[in-house]
Amino acid sequence: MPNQNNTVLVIGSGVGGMKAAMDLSEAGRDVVLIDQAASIGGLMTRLDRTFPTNNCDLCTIAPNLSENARDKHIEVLPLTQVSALQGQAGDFTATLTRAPRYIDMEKCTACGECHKAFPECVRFEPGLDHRAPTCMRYPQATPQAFSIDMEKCEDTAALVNACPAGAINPDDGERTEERQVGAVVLAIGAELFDPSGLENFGYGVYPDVVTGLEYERIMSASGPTGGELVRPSNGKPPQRVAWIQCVGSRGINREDVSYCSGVCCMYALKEAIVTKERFQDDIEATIFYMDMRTYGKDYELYYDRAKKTYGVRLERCRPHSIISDAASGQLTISYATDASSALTTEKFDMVVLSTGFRVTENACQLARVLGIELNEHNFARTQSFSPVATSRPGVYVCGVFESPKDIPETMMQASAAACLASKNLVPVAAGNGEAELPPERDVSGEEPRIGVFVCDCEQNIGGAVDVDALAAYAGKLPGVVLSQSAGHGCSREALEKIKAAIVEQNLNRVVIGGCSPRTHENLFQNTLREAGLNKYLVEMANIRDQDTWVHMNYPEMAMTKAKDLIRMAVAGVAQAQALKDNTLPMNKDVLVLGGGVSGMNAALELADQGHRVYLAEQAGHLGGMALAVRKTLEGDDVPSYMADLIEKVSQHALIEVITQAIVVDHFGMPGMYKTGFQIGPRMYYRQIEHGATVLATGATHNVPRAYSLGEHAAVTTQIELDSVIEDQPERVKDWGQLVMIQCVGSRVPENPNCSRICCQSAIKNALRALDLNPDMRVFILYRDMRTYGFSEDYYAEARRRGVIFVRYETDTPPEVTPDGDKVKIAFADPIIGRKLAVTADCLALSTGMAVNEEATEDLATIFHLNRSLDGSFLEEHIKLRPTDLSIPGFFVAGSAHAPKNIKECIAQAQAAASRVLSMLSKDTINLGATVARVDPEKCATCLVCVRACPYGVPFINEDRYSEIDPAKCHGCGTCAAECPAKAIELTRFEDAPIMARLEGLLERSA
Amino acid sequence: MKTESVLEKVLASGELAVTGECGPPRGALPEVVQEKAAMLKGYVDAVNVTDNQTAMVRMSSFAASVFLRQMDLHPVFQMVTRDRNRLAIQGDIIGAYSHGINTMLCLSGDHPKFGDHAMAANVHDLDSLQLIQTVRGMRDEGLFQGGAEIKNPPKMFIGAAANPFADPFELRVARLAKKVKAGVDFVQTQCIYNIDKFETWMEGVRERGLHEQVYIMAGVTPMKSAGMARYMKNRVPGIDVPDEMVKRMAGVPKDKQAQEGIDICIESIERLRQIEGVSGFHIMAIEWEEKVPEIVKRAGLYPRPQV
Amino acid sequence: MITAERKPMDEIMGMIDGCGRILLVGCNECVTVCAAGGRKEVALLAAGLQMASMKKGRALDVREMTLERQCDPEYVEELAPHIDQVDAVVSMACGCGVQEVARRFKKTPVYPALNTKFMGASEGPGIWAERCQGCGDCLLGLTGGICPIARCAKRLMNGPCGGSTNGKCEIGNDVDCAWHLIWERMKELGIEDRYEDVIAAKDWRTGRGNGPRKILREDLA
Amino acid sequence: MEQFEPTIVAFCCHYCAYTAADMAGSMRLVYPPNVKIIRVPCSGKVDTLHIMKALEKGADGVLVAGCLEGDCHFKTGNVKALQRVTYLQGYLEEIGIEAERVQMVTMSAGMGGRFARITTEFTEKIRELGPNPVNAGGSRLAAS
Repeated sequence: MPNQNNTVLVIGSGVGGMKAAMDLSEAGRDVVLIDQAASIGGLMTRLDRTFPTNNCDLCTIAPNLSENARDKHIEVLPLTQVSALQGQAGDFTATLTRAPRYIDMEKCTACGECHKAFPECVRFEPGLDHRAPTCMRYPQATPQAFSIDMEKCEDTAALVNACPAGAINPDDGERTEERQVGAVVLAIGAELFDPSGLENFGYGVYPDVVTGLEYERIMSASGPTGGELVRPSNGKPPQRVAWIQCVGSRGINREDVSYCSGVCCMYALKEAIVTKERFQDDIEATIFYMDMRTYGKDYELYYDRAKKTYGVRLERCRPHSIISDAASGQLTISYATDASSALTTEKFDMVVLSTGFRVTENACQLARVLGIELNEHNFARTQSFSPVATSRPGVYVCGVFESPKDIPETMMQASAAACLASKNLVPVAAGNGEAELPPERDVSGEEPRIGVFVCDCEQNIGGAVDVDALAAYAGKLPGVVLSQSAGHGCSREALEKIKAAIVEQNLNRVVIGGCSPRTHENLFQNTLREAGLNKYLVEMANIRDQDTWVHMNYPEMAMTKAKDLIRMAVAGVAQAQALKDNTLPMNKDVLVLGGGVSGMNAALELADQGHRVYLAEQAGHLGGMALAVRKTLEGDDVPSYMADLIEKVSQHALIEVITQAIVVDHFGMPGMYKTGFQIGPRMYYRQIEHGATVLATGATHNVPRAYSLGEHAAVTTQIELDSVIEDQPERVKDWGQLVMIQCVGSRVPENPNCSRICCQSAIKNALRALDLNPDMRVFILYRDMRTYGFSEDYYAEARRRGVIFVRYETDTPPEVTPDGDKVKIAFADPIIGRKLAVTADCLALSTGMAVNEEATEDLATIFHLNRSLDGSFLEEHIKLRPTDLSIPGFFVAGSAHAPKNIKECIAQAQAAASRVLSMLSKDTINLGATVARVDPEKCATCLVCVRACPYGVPFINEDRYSEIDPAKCHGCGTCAAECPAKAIELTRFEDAPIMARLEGLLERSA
Repeated sequence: MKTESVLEKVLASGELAVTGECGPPRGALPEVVQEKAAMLKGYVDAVNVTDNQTAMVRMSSFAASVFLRQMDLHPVFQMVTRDRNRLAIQGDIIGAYSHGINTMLCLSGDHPKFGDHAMAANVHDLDSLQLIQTVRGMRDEGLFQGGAEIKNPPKMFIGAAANPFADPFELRVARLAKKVKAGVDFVQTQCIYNIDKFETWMEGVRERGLHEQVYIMAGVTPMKSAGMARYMKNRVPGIDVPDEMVKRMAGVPKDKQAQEGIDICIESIERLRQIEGVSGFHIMAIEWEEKVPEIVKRAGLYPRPQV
Repeated sequence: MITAERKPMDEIMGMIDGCGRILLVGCNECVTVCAAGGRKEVALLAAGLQMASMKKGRALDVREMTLERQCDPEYVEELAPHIDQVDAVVSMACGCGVQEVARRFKKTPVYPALNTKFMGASEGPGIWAERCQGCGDCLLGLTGGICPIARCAKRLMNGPCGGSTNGKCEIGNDVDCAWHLIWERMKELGIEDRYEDVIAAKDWRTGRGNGPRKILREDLA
Repeated sequence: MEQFEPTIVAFCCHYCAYTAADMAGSMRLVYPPNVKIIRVPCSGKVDTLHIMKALEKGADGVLVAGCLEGDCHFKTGNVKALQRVTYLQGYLEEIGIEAERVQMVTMSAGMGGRFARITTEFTEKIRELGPNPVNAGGSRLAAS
């Protein structure tokens, strides 16, 4: 029974819930992860691929699923809901109700006999398939068990007998239990809008009109059509597919909600791209949209790719209706564009309705149970400066149930929620032991018995190469005793198979033909270990990222290369040796770089949870960019928040604030870093030792030379306008006309990305200006209004209150000419199709943010961090690890990652804190096993290694040979490469396996 | 008098001595030697005959010196330690002496790298200073290095080179002192363009009274052109040509530069003769022997004393 | 340490021309340290010879071995089991090693893969410079610990020639003037005056002068 | 005569080049299948011997791919790698193998595009150079 105060209840097992659960468990917390569904995974598991990498989601997420299931800190309870929550933060009593599964999971082998025998007792698989027997939502379902819908079952006895394992228990009933938990994390997400109610689109009437999610299922290899893109009506591949955006969102109709769901634009683009990329390039893809909202990190580039590279057609309009053309069986969309007010009609084979998020009635019910407030849209209410805290202390929310958002932001909030949740728990007991593992089998001296497992990763690999044939080929390679296709090798099911195979076949080496070791090696290493093998006896052949993804359209090439890669891996692994990881004590102090909102929040959370924090700021004072902001869109007072925050940080016993600090050097490794600063006007040098680092170095206000900014007094930026409205209301009162131009210096070649915050700022300032001076005419010249989520409401209000929104194209930008103390702005109005000119008292440019090139470049160089194309820090995984950086122990928060508003910055700051907590919860650093080893017999004490080592580790010891301390070795292998006596080997990269790989690749077929 | 050397006699007489230079031809061409010698005859007290100068094979210093003797000139038989071991060296010395050659100059020689026989072995069985010792030993003790007695030992007036300009400068006086210690009778210096620096060196020399133990002949070389000036300044190790001198050469038209070079040379001699301790001049008119008479005359060093 | 450099490939190929099987022998002493003949270089040369032969369409079987020292018969003996299976031995040792191997195996030709250069010291990664010519009568005590015989281009024993400029030798700016170094060192030691002690002509008998040299330690012999 | 398909070995450092290769994949950038990657922790780990062996065993070209200048995760690995490649090119010339068959390249983890471009160009270059002479001889050898 876990320590009550060390347990968190996580409700909802989508990516958000899983992320929160994993952060907490990594930090040594116990988690009860419940989901009302029969298996965990949530919405993401039903998607085909995710933007912007077009990865298969299952590949990305499946490791997490199985990690969850394996993690001893996490107790997974499917088919479970909360029926009551008593007590308060730190000491809740949760009543959990479990629906019957009618299957004893201890016994179930997932053989599927019950399904064969009784196809009628079905639960519908989300998507289109009406055949699925039981509610296994996707092949990698965790836990790996069926569940039965007893209502639909006529002959229970027969069903029971159908199970060879005798796992079916018809008397299984609902059970309730109480759990003591310290905090609750709500990650229940939302459902997608059901457009059946909209007559004009004929959803549910015309089979070829589908929702975005259904389209995902059709494309998904695990879906009903087995990955074939065909029209539901006639099973034939479509030639023309259309997407209609904002179906049920941003609307005023009965069925509509007013907010923006935030993700539909990106998923429509993704579906369009994947359609052309994976199926036929000649399929015409057309997207009907109002504003293209690609405001996330690098999303604008993705948008460009859709247009330029893939030729996706984009029509700006809101289609009026869809009618089926009986004759052709096609669908006719009628719409009116800016160009012509008359209705245009066009025929398509399939129409995809981009439906957005809706809070379920269930969720509202749950909210009542938990006693938390909902906002006007029934989402959990949070505050501008407290992004994941609900109205009830100790109950936190993340993901879509907080507000519509995509996966990376859900991940950030999930970590943030985990961070805050753990504050309600007792300080974690040191060194939460690792799961007890079977003893390691000594394979030294054994002939290689290699097992090869080839993933299909659905279409990712299976789509390009014949996985079975590949496995068969591998089976003939020397040393291979077992070779089979593994489906999703990273799925829990497959991992269990691999473990079993290792034991049964007495394998002593394993090759995984799958994706990149960078992302999955760890998972398979642990799997080997759990099967009693040393974890370094596995090798991955990267046949996905480096083969099938690259040669997807050339199956033969892909196959030949796949064989080569497998052959190399087999040859290499045969030489692999069992190794032991080296460890060192963990330094629990944290260095936070950047004293803005993000940095201060991260520091505060970490300090509150017992870590000493060094908060280093380059400027002379704390505050950063937010000091220039006066009000949020919601109207909260930023200065008073900042004052309070700065006060808290400066007063905190565990936080040392170091201003005017410039990073000059950096050494060490995750868990024991040393970073050198030059501090203060006298630039004295100080070195700080820390285990982890949070980069919250922010961005800069972009100040492009455009529209006579900085030359004419009437031309200003939104930031300046913000202050003018606060400090000189009388000035604003005199204004007759106020004009704003959006996307100045953003979404342009020099700075292709969207600055995300400008549309909100513009609306915010417009509304506040109107408050002061209702008669003023306000024009906002924009390209796309990107008021995602609830900020859409303010956009609507602005329109209501007479703000005039005029769209401009990049090829015809507004022209600004001075006009005395005013400026004249000329622009074309696409609606009335005429050029207009407005003389404004104030022209506010939405200049957004720019990457702090200098700072990020210097830091990236000193810390050896990767950067995105735009120069910001490149996260470890754009979807699942948005806060982790490529180097372990480095985390990013706030606008140093990408443009964000204050609320989003705080969320990521808390997320970074959570990631740090997870990392620093361990007492030792695992250095891995890649270290240089000297063979004393061979060493000629020539000193080459001593001189070559970038870290000065090797030395000649009393026994007269070079000695390399594994604890100090960074494992670069330079010494091994230079040793003239070949006396040094870098473990895991010895000459033998490298030569073997070469042999494997180049064996002369003569 | 230690020897019969005319040069020694002139120096001993207190007159400013003058030596010239004759580079033997790269071939069996006695007439070339004779022509060059003829130009110098009467204008110098003795003529240096170089020994495979700049490490290029030439008629041997020994043979060429013999031709000079036959013309009743007084060769300064130059010998480098680069090409001979001590057997050959001592053999040549008594050989030369038996031809009436009684003045020699002991050198280490330019490195083969600079000549056309870079592949040649670089003997250096002795160094220049040890050569001085050797010759002194042969003359004063009448013994070969091996210790055996020499019948009619060679009475050689022993010279050496001194370079006041090479680095390390502070060592240059000591270097001379060491040669004196080894038994040198006279030194000819590297050609002097930077007279200030030379004076500094001479001060050092006088402080130690070296000028009273060895005759110091100042080396001068007339420059034919600004190009030559620049070349010597930048390319020739151990030669110090001040910028103003290069400027001065470059300052006059091409056809006048040769004359300018001569003038500079003469002016130098005038300045140098004022310096206490300078006992004479070594005029190295490389491949320009015909100008020596003019220089000697205009420098007021003509006629040469009869001793 | 004795330093060496690999001979040009053409020369090596020329020597082993017509050999089908060769034994390539490295040495784990000096030549390993100067990156000329250790295991690594042996492997590199083996690969190089292989490639060169295959390029010519010839088969060449190269066996690699690296002895602890090729200048000691006991180590050389380790080659014995293999010697009959090869047409030639290519030694990557210094001249001493090559000769020791040749002495032991009379019937098999032994070819040098290296040019033995000099006794030198390491001036940093990848740089070795001559320090000693084994004259057999060390005068470093007189010259501030810097050998004019090995390090002066003219072996001058009594001071720098006229070609010394800015501490560099007249033969090239990459060569230090030994006597400049000696003088600087003497100043540091405060023994400038000792400079003027004339070092007399050297007795080369202790060096090559007396022909091949030998050391005999009765107590050990 | 079908066109010659070279075999190319690319030693890629884990932090930059290998990541860039993965990046190229996720960006669906097409590059020739001739390039086979061997992952190393740092380009500084790439031993001249490994490159030689690759060529000896018949590779037609070898790429050593590391981080951008100054960005090596192990400080100077990429610099050392470059020195070795340069040295090896000289050695190859001696043996009569075109030096261009070995090349050192650098890229950052984000540069999937650069990886694809470089591998494409290099493959083209090697295709023009024709088969590794070692192979040519080798096959003659096999024939005889």
